[in-house]
Amino acid sequence: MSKIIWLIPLMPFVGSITLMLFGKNLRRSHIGYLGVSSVGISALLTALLAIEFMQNQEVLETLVWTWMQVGSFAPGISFYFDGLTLVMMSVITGVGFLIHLFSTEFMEEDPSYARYFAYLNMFVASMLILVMADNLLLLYLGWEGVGVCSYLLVGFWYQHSANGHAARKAFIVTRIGDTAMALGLLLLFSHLGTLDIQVLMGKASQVWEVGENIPLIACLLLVCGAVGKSAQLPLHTWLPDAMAGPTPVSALIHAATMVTAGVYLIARTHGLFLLAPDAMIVVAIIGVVTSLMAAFTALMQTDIKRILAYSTISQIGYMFLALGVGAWSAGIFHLMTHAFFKALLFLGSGAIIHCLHHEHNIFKMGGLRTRMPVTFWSFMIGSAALAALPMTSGFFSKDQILLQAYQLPDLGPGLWMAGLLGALLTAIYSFRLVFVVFFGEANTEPDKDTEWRMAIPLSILCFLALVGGYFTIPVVDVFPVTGGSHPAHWVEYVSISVPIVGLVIAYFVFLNRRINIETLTTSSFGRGLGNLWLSGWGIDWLYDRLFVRPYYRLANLLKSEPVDVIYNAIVELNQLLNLWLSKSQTGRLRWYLVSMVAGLIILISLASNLGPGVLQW
Amino acid sequence: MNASVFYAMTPILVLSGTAMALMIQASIKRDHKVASIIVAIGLILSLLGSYYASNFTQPVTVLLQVDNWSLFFTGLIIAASLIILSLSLKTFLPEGERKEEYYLLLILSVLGAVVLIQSSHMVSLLLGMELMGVALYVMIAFPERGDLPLEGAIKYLVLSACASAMLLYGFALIYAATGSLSYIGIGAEVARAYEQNPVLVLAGSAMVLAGIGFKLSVAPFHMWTPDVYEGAPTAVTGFLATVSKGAVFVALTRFYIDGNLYQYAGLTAALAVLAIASMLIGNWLALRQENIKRLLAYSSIAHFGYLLIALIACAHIDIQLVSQSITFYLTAYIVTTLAAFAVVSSVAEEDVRGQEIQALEGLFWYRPLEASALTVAMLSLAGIPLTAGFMAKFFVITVGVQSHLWVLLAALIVGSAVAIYYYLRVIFAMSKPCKVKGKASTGFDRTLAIILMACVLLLGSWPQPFIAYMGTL
Amino acid sequence: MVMINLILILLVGGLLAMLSERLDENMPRKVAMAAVLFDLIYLISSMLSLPEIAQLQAPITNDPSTWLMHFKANWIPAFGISIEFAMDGISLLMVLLTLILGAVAISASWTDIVKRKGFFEANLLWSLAGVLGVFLALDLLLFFLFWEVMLIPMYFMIAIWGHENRGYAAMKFFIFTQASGLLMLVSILVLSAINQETTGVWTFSYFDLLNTNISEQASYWIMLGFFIAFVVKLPGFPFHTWLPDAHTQAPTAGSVILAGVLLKTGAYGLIRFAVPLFPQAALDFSYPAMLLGAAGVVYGAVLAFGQADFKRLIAYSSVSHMGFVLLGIYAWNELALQGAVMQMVAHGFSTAALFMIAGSIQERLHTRDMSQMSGLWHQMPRMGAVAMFFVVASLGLPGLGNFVAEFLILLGLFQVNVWITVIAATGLITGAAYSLLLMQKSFQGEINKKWAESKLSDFGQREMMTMAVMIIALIFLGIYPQPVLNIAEPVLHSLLDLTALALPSIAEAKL
Amino acid sequence: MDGLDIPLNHILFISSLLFAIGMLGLMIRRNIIFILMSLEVMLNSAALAFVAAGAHWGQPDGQVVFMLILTVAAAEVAVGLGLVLQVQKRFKTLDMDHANRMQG
Repeated sequence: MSKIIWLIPLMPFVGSITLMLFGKNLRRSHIGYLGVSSVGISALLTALLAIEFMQNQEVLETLVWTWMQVGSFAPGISFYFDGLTLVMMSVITGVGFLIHLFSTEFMEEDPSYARYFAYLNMFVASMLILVMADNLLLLYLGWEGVGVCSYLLVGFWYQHSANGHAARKAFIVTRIGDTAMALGLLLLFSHLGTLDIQVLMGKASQVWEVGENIPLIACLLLVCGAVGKSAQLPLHTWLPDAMAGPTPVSALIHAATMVTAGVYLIARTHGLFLLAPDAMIVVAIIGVVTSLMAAFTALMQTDIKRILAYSTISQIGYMFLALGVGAWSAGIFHLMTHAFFKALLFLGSGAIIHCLHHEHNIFKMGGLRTRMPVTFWSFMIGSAALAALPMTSGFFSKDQILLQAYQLPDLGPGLWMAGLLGALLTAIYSFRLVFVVFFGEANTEPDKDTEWRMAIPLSILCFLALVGGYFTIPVVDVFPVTGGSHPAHWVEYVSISVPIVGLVIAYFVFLNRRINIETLTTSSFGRGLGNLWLSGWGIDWLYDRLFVRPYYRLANLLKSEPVDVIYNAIVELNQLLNLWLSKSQTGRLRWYLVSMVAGLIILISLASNLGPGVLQW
Repeated sequence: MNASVFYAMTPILVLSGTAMALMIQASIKRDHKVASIIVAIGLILSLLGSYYASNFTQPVTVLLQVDNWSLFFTGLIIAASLIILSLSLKTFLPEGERKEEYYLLLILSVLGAVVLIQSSHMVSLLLGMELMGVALYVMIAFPERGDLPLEGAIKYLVLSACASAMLLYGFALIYAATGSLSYIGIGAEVARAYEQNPVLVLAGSAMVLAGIGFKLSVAPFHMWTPDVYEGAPTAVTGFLATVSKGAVFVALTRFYIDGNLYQYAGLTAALAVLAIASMLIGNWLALRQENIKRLLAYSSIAHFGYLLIALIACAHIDIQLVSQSITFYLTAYIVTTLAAFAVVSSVAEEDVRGQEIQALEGLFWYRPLEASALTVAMLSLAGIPLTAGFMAKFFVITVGVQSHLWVLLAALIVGSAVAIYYYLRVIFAMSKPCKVKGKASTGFDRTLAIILMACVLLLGSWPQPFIAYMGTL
Repeated sequence: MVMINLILILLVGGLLAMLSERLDENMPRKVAMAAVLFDLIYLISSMLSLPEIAQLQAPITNDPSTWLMHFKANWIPAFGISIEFAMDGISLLMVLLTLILGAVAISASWTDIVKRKGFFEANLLWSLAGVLGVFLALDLLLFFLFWEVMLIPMYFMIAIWGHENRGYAAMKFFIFTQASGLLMLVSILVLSAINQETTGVWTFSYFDLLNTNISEQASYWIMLGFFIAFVVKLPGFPFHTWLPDAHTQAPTAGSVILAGVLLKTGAYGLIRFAVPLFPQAALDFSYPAMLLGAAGVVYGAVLAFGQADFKRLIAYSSVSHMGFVLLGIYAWNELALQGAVMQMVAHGFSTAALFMIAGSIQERLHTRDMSQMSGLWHQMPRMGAVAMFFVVASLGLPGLGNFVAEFLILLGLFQVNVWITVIAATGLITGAAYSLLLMQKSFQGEINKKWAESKLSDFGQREMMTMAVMIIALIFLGIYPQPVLNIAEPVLHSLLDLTALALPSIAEAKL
Repeated sequence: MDGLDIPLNHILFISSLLFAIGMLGLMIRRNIIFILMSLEVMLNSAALAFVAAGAHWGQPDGQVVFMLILTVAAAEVAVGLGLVLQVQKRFKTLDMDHANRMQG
């Protein structure tokens, strides 16, 4: 098994290439089979691998070939496999397979069926490389690869300029982080002489003391990359726009897998971060602030996918918080459960959108509880898990995070409180979504309910979202043990009760309407705040003014090539001299004579006056 | 005086004989064809004669210096004249019957040029220059149609006479200072004379330079050039540009080096200023010139500026290399210019519009061979590798580098950079699609174009034999 | 002799192509293609028959007999000018690139050129021959000769078959390169003259001139002469302005050659001559040179973003990418140099392909204005997909050649100067911005009504074949660049040793 | 030589004056006839200088050159006058300022 680990990313890659080359000539059903089965085989292989791993707990390292070798710089196309990798691979191939299956129905009528699966397969391959890479450069390959696939899939319906804009925004904003990350790679290599993650972490702890500057800078640069990819402040603005892509894509890329790559990166390089506690604090603060910011924003959104997008940002904020406080395995655990329930929610919303003629506005839905029962139940379960109601998968993971955050000295309680507030808000907005969409009066009639290809993935994910919390992820050997003592019991009780409070509030506000918030929302302060949240705290607006427009203006200003001014001036000078001199050619004999005489006089005076050495210097 | 002196003078004697034969022929029967054939035979014989004379190199009296170097140029000039003769045939044949005098003038002018090349004495210089010049005035004014030839001729006459006066006065001053008229004599006496009266020597030399500079159309004595080039029949322009200028430069070199004048910094500086002014002004003037003949006129101004660098350098380095550079440059320049004029005279009409660059449009497509020849000529003038002009520039720059003449080299670079523009304009015009198909070419035009193009390319791509040959001069 | 034959085959091929037009109008392109392919096969077969090929790794030193091939014959002995060709790994790579892109260019001209086909193909082959000469000549004057002469056919290609503003563009191109070439000529002569003064022998041979003793000040000035000539060709900021015009106006095949090969001669010159001949001066100058490189990276990217003309955008992207090469060369360590060589190859392919796409669009739409395009993917999906590939290649997607190159350059540069690396790295962001904008404006977006009616033909078999060559090349370079790195390695090592020998103090600092 | 020993410099001064007068004449006269006359003056000033220099050095060369200059001047003027006739015929004027078809 360990010998053929490279087959796992290869399968979807081959699938993708096949679809790209021959997609035009294949029948739709064959395209579907091909697209799904390539990921399916990967999932199967992963499962086999997992079984093997459970038995012997063996860490695998496979060098397929040396990518390049220049002096001591010799990154390989080589894979590293441990518990963390296994978790990520399982999520990617497992959830990925379900989403592929779902897509076969969702995208059925799209003319570019083959292109869709080609991209999606390519994404899975890249994502697998990302998580399996044993060196940072190969990880970076996957990292950029998923970025491009995300770009392609967000802009999948390329004929709408808005989609293209969203796609470009997604790519460029993440690219900012990626570039910083690349610089981090450069820094790490130039100080440690390797990019092999395990070796790197080993060397780092030998070379550097805890709290030194260089590991701090290196970690911060990596964090920049993570922040970009995982849509955290301040580089989160691309994710809500990225919802322009097909909904299964949002489920796979922008909820379950790619956006959590940042979390994976930090977790993977935790050895470095342990050397830079300040960087970890930065991560924690970014996480908690992002989660609050996004939660508030999610409260006001009306587009079903944007709500989910902000909720994703918010949830990844929790993961960052976990990483920041050193709760590595809790973070990864939340990553996994989040993948389940958020994929579920996205697929659910996809089902709704699919059946409701591409309607996105939740206030134009309503009463879907009876008409789309499968979807309703998946949404219920998903929301419950998202809100971290007890016994759902989200509860276990989020609870761990909050508890471990609380234990952090100094900042701990503060972070915990903020996290709680976030949890409250999460419960409110997720049930707001459920109540508005599934209860109340029907505004739009669905023309169909989901078929089996949609229903099966939904059901499986429902199951996972419910019971995922009981899984143990095999990362004990990967991360150092943290958080020994248990906090006081009241902390735990508060943590458990907050989501329920949120549910209740949501119930009274959005369903029962016992609490009337109209006075609040119509007051000028309330409206202003609402608009601010609706626009995501105006960050997009700010960036537009601060970066985008100035850049456009700069490009516009420069586009006529200012450097040419110099050369044009030279040309003009020459032309001017030509003009003047041409004018001296008057054709008049006497004028010519004058010039000769003048020349003679100059010559005589030069000859008799100039000393030696004038010409040589 | 023994017989070998006469052998050494073979070219001059043959040319003189040809002139006399022409006069006799004219008195018997005036005939265009016969006259041209006599000239051709005379030129060929004198060409052979210049080869023959190389066995008898010696100073011929005090006036002439027949050595290999001057004989090489004699041969070159005569060969050039042959080509000019062939171009003239076409120019003057259609004009009617009474044009035989042209050939007499041509042969006299060539004779003057040869005397000039071999001169080693002020008197022979004066005689040669005037013989060449006076004949040229008439050649320029020869066509009956149009006012331009006449205007050109009268301008050239007045200005040239003025320049001669300057030259003569300069000679007088040098003579007054040194007491010698021969170059060698001047060279021997100049140091003493300089100590006694430096102004006399320097002013005299400066005036000589001015006079000669005029003939070379070096700035600021260049103003006549475009008008005369334009006004004169194309063949005569070609003669002026190659034979006349070439001979004068040879004479200048001899005078400047044998007269030991190069050691005076003032003169060097004066020459340098002339050179810089020529390189820059010539190229700037040519920049947007529409008339191809005027363009070539301006370009020649610049080229003699480049050439002066070599002359200036002899103050600093081995004369051998300098004279080689001058030889190579002049040869390359003459061959290239001939190529250009051969094509221009066969393509451009003898009126103002026909000489515009526009008239060359599409030449590539209906007369590819000649267009290629003109392209090669332009590239050579621009100094692009593989052409004679490049090797010439290579020599000049090498000499300049070795004598550390950085200012002059800078001017050369600027000038050449500007020059590329107008040479390319000509090439670009030829490559445009043709609007009106011009006249077709004759076999003779094509042959001439190929021969000259081959010479230009050969000199540029395989110069070693020629360089080796120059070493023996 | 092999090297001379390589050049001769192209020269004669060009002549034959020109003459073959009399037989059949479509003959020239076939003849030209045959000549280039034959040349390629000839090169490969003679490489394989070399005993050294097995040990490409053999250290290449100052001694020409250790090179892969060496040929020397007198040309102008009076000045010690010889016909000296030599081939080492870098030349080999460049020659291969030239021939492959030559074939690509001929393919690009297949239907693009409608008049005077024979003369066009002849010019194309001749300019390729000139480029080969540049990459192989090791006598400085011979090098200069090829350097200048290769421009003439290129000039004709732009001036005769170019687009609306061809006269201006061709002129600008020629004057820029010639004027800077003159500086180089003077520099070459000064260098040789200094060598002659000390040794008493005229020589222009690279191997002899490497040992010239030059005063520090003089070498600085001479080096600048070389530098300017090479940077103009590269093109580096601020000498790049000829490039957008020339690229925009040139016919497709011309753009392919120009971007793919001609620009590389500048980089090659820097690696081969400007630095090794004057190590100390180059070191003194490395900081300004790197600044120019970084400025080029940023400036080119910003300007590319502002362009509305498809080809102009690509042209500016070349400015940006070649800025990386300049950075890599002046960082002068193994990583950066390998990156620079890699970038030369990879950029050659990616940009050539983009220009070919631009040419195909112009051929179909008769415009290069991107505001008139939009939504072309719908009608030409194959072209769109291919364009997407090369766009992501040019923005540096890992797994493709350009990434390897840029990353190695940055990696090497980082050891030398962190802040310049940071500036250069922003090129990755701005690069993404203009690349994706290009894609958005042309292939994506609403379908332009103007073309909705007309039938735009997608890439055909010939075009896809050509593209496939470049796609495969880029992927290969991206995931297994080792063969290329291996070929370049001994050369770079010897160059580094050479300069380290001259600058013992630096060698330690840099390693 | 005995009675009439004028220093060389004096004669050179006179001749240069003549030269300058001729040059001035060239520059300010418009009529071609006068221009030719001014040229004669210039040439003769040179001739004078030669004679004086020859006398100074006690050589006959100066006077030989004088003769040559006379010949040359005659030739120049002969051709010149021939052209003048043509000028009068074509341009109907002898004012050289009117002969400026070619310029630029």
